[in-house]
Amino acid sequence: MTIITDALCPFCGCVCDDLTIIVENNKITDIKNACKLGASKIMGHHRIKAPMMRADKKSDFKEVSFDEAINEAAQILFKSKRPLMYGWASALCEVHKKGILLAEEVGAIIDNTATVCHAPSTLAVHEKGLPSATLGQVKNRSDVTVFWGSNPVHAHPRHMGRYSVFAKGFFQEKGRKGRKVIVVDVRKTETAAMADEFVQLQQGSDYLVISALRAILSGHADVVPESVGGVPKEQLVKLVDTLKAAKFGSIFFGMGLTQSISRYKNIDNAISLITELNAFTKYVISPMRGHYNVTGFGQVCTWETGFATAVDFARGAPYYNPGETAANDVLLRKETDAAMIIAGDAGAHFPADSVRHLARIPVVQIDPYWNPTTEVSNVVIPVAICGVEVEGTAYRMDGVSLRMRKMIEPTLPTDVEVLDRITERVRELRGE
Amino acid sequence: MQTVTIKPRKEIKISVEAENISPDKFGGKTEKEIQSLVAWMGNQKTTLGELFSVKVEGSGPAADTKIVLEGDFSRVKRIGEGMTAGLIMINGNVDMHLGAKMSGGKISVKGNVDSWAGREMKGGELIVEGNAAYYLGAGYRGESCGMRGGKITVLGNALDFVGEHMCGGEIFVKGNTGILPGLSNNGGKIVIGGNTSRPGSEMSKGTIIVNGKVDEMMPVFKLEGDEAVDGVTYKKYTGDVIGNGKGLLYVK
Amino acid sequence: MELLIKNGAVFDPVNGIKGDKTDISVKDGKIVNNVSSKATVLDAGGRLVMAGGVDAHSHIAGAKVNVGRMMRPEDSRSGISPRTKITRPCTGYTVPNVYAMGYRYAQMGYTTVFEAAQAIMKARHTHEELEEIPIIDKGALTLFGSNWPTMDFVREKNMDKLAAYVAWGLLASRGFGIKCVNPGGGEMWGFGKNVTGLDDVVPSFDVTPREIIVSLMKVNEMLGLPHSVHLHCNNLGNPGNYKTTLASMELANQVKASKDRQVMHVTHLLFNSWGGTNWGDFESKADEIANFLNNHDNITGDMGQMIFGSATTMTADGPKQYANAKLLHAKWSNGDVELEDASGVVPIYYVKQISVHAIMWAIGLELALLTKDPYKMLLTTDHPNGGPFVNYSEVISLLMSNKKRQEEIKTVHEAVHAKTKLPGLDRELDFSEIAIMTRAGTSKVLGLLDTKGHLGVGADADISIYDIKPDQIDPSVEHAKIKSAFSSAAYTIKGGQVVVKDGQITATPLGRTYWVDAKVPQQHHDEMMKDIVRKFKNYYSIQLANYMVQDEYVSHPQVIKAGAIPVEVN
Amino acid sequence: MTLNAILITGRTINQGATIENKTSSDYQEATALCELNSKDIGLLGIKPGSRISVKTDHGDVVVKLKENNGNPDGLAFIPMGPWANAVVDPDTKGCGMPGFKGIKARLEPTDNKVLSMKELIARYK
Repeated sequence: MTIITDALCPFCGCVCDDLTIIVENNKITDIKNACKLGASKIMGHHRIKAPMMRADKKSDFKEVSFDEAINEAAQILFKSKRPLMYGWASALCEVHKKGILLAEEVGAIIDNTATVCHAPSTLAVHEKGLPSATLGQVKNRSDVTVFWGSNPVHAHPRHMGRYSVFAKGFFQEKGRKGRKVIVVDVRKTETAAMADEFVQLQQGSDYLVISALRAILSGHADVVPESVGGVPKEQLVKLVDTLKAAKFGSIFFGMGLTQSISRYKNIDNAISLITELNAFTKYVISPMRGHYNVTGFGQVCTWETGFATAVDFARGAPYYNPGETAANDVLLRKETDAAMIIAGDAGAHFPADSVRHLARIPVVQIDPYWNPTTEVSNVVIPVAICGVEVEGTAYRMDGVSLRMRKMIEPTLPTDVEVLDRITERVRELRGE
Repeated sequence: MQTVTIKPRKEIKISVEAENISPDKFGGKTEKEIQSLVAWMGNQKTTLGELFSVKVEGSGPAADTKIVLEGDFSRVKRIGEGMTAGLIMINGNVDMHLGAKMSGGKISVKGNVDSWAGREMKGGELIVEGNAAYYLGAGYRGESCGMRGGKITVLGNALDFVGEHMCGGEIFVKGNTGILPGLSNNGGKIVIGGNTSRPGSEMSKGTIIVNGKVDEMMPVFKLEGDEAVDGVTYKKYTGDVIGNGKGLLYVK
Repeated sequence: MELLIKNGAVFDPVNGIKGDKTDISVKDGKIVNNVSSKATVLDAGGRLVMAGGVDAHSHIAGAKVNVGRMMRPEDSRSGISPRTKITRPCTGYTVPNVYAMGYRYAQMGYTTVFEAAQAIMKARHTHEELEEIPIIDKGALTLFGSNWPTMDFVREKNMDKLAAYVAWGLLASRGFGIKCVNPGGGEMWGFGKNVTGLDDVVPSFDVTPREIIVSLMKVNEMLGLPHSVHLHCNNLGNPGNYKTTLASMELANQVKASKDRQVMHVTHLLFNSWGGTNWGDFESKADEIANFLNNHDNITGDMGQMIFGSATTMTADGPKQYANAKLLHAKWSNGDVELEDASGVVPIYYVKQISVHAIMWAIGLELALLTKDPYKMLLTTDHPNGGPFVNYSEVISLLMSNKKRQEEIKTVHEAVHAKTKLPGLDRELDFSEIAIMTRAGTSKVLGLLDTKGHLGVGADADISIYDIKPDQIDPSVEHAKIKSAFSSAAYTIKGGQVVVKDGQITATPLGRTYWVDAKVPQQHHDEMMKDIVRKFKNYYSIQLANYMVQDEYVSHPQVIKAGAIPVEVN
Repeated sequence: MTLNAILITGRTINQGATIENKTSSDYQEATALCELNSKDIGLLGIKPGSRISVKTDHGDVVVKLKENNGNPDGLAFIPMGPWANAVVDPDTKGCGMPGFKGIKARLEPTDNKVLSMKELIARYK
């Protein structure tokens, strides 16, 4: 029996690094400190066992060798005039580097799962920057914590305990008692039920409400109508007073902002609110990132290409313009003529029309798990699970990079090995 | 006078990037020279001649060059990018970035234009008889200025973010626009014939005139009273008040 | 692998060579006395030969650099070039991608660059980027100026524990030396506040910037670190801050150097040599700063020269960056790191006709021209704060040509006449002085003069050849040629390998990463760790076991050993 | 009875806990559902656990009804996943992000069965 302490969780953007893992005969038999999400992934055993291929997507897969599958994957990418390489969030940074290199070599668009998650947050950062902080800063200082369009009880179960609400810190010795918790949402979520104040908005009115708060903050309450987005002005004025009274305030936002009408402009506006609050007191704002290393892809892609995601290498140099170069943009335009989906599940998480197009073109899947993407794939290459069977780098939601542990030995090749071999094969096909 | 007529040889599915379709690139060139200009289809480097038939009549510099696009260009991007002079007449639809960064000359489109038409435009004129998509006359990611000069006219409708980050120039949309027209307007003029929503957020300068209905007003404008513009009476607002903006918003 | 460079006009100030035709022999990546007849011969044809450039202060890697890229796609889209058979694609001007960082430095003839600031907790990120910067050798300075352990040990006046913490922090971050940014201010910014001078008390920690600076200098010498404390002074970017800068520099007198170098390096002095009380009466006090340097031998500085046009300011000085963002109405990123430091990133555009910018531009040049000894004033642009490093050739040509300066002065705001002394300065630096400011001096300041910054036997075979014949050029008149030559090396040789020829990248070997492994008595370490363990248990948001940068992130390490030396401190 | 609602999608803990096991009935149970408050459920005239058809301009899907009184009137919630994505608005609005929230939907009781993940995706082939 082996006990691994201070292990890191490969599920959500919290990347909790205090897990204890019990391993017996290369099997994880017990886990301590993990939430339901982390435990389910680390303890899960539903895997694709061998590489598979099929020509007709309506027929069944046949098991093939890794050589065959890798060759076919390389052929598909090599022949494609508009390949899309999508996914990456459930993989380590070492995988991202290999992926970006391959995308360069085959002239692909590379995009990650942020495209249906927090890519709008990055678009907002282009406009306004990102006044943020590491989570420990929040833990030690934050006396007003706002969750806006985010629901950590469901999506980031240990966030409140470890960092933002219940955690005790240097200047927040009392934990929960020393902090005011505000939830802004369209539903009274379980997170909202735990808040000191719940501000309920009409769906899609975030942008208007944030502007109203900014107007009040800047001394122009007179122009704000009696109700904005279903919230009485009186409550907005009181909310501004509460925000201003903080010594250190923090706002954590989620898909409620990125996916509603106005998309990234909601976040753009929220960042301005935070910037303006800093004229009164200290405030930071942070996206609640979903996958444990979706942040890492953005980091690696940015330092390697200058752009965080949705990078089009068709012309050899990076070109970036979500709305034009993001995964759903090119799928919906039926432009993509081949796709590689790795460490992300477009089949499950893209709109039906995008999946319809995937069903029409050659698709290579690299993933440990059978999922809707498998259903629309021609070539499926199973791999080891990053962060459980493979060690390497992941970036927590606040940009802190951490080294994920290997808990057990893999029985399948790693993403890095598979991508290396595909790249090698592409070079051979090109006659290099 | 030089007239260059271009037609796609076959249906284009994967977008072509053809910033070389521009009077500046065609002016004074022979058919063969134009055919050999580079274009990209996906990751394939090709030539205009491979993708399009090219017919040249007469010869002349850019300013005296008229380009006529016949057929379906709805998958051809970046036409007229950075053009400084001359004329492009498009008889159908075109893809994204039409006339991006153009500083002179004129582009006229019978059909629809996709997003980013007139992006970062500095001068010249763009006329669209059909509809425009997103980011008409807007900027590039992260830039503080979108359109700086020139004139865009759309006879149909436009979608969201018309004139985002405009620093100058004029946009007329006869129909409706999507949300947030004139966002961060910093000195341009936008006239909307139909309806819109959330106009003028974060505007610091410039003018937005809405002749139809405003679905949702931004709560950042000060009502100054009624005012007549070109004989029509509007409610006049100033803002965005958050940044002490001097923008003018007129709503009928 | 042997190489013989013949017919070069060599400028190697460390070895007293001033343009003499000197053959340089290279074997196995080092400069040697002679090589065999099998050596590849490179005929420099009388052109200028110098040691590879060494940059002691540039922001090339890490969290805030990447934030700069992320918030500035408009910058990334400039300077784009596609991949080639040898090179990866390049993007960016002020915040280039990792490949452009390496290629562009090499193309200028630079072979060694030090990242100026990394927080320990984010050091893994810094090293991830450093690992991907091709060609150049590099290292990173580690922030200690607002760290809670630093302040606790300073308050306790326990230099043994502080030294142990610094040694452990350098190991944890694989860092090269002590960076101290706006000491105390990083912690204050945790609640949106700042320190205003050397004697403000940081609440909850009960220490002053003065105590932090002096203590860090003491332990720097106790540990015998190769480099000195690298100080970004308090009050940076505020009119009148030269007084704080002078008072900070005075502190260097309190500590004796453990080796042949300064005890304090004051960085990007352009931003710290400001007179006046507001933007209206803003003026240069570069003369006072230079005068101080001219009269003290235990302190060095660098210019942080400003370049007109686009820049991206990025610093661990969090409060300054918020002030900048408000002043400029610019986008603003902030990056507080728990228990350690702050940081901020704000884009800026320097305009010739804005008086403050024109004066700033002049201050940098004044600093270089008024400081007599070029070993005391290194050439930097504090990339990308003053401007991108690719403009070093512009700075060199300005320093070598009064004619060029006078031509430039005519194009900038007239305030440079009344508010600076630049128009009256006719000093023109020579090739030796340029070699010192960009090679010998930077290496000496960093404590790397044994292998870097010169062309003597035993040095790394990092060599640059520029397309100038020193005996046939008057840099004062032909400044355009100087600029052109220094922007694009005829040859850059890194570790004996030709990596640039005629300005084009020819090979992309991976350089080494310098870090310092400093030993302290075990007992001091153990005592210190008790405190660290407690801080992790209670205050950090990650586990101690996951904190330190692992070997995997430093694949080509160059470890410099240091250790506790008993030194007299006043 | 048809209920007009605004549809949003999003994470739930059960959706997350089954996300790496998408062929399982657990995943279907966690994600092939639509939450409404009890008042709206009452308007539909059926009980939680019944099947409803969710139709939008972009598609239709059958899921199970679930009660969630945190929802305001007229707001429907389907956990993110293939069932939700059968009906979301694909338009990326010039910024790459489809419309996963704020979609006009028409909800009706139905006798049609809830398709399994494989059956659902098979519709796209």
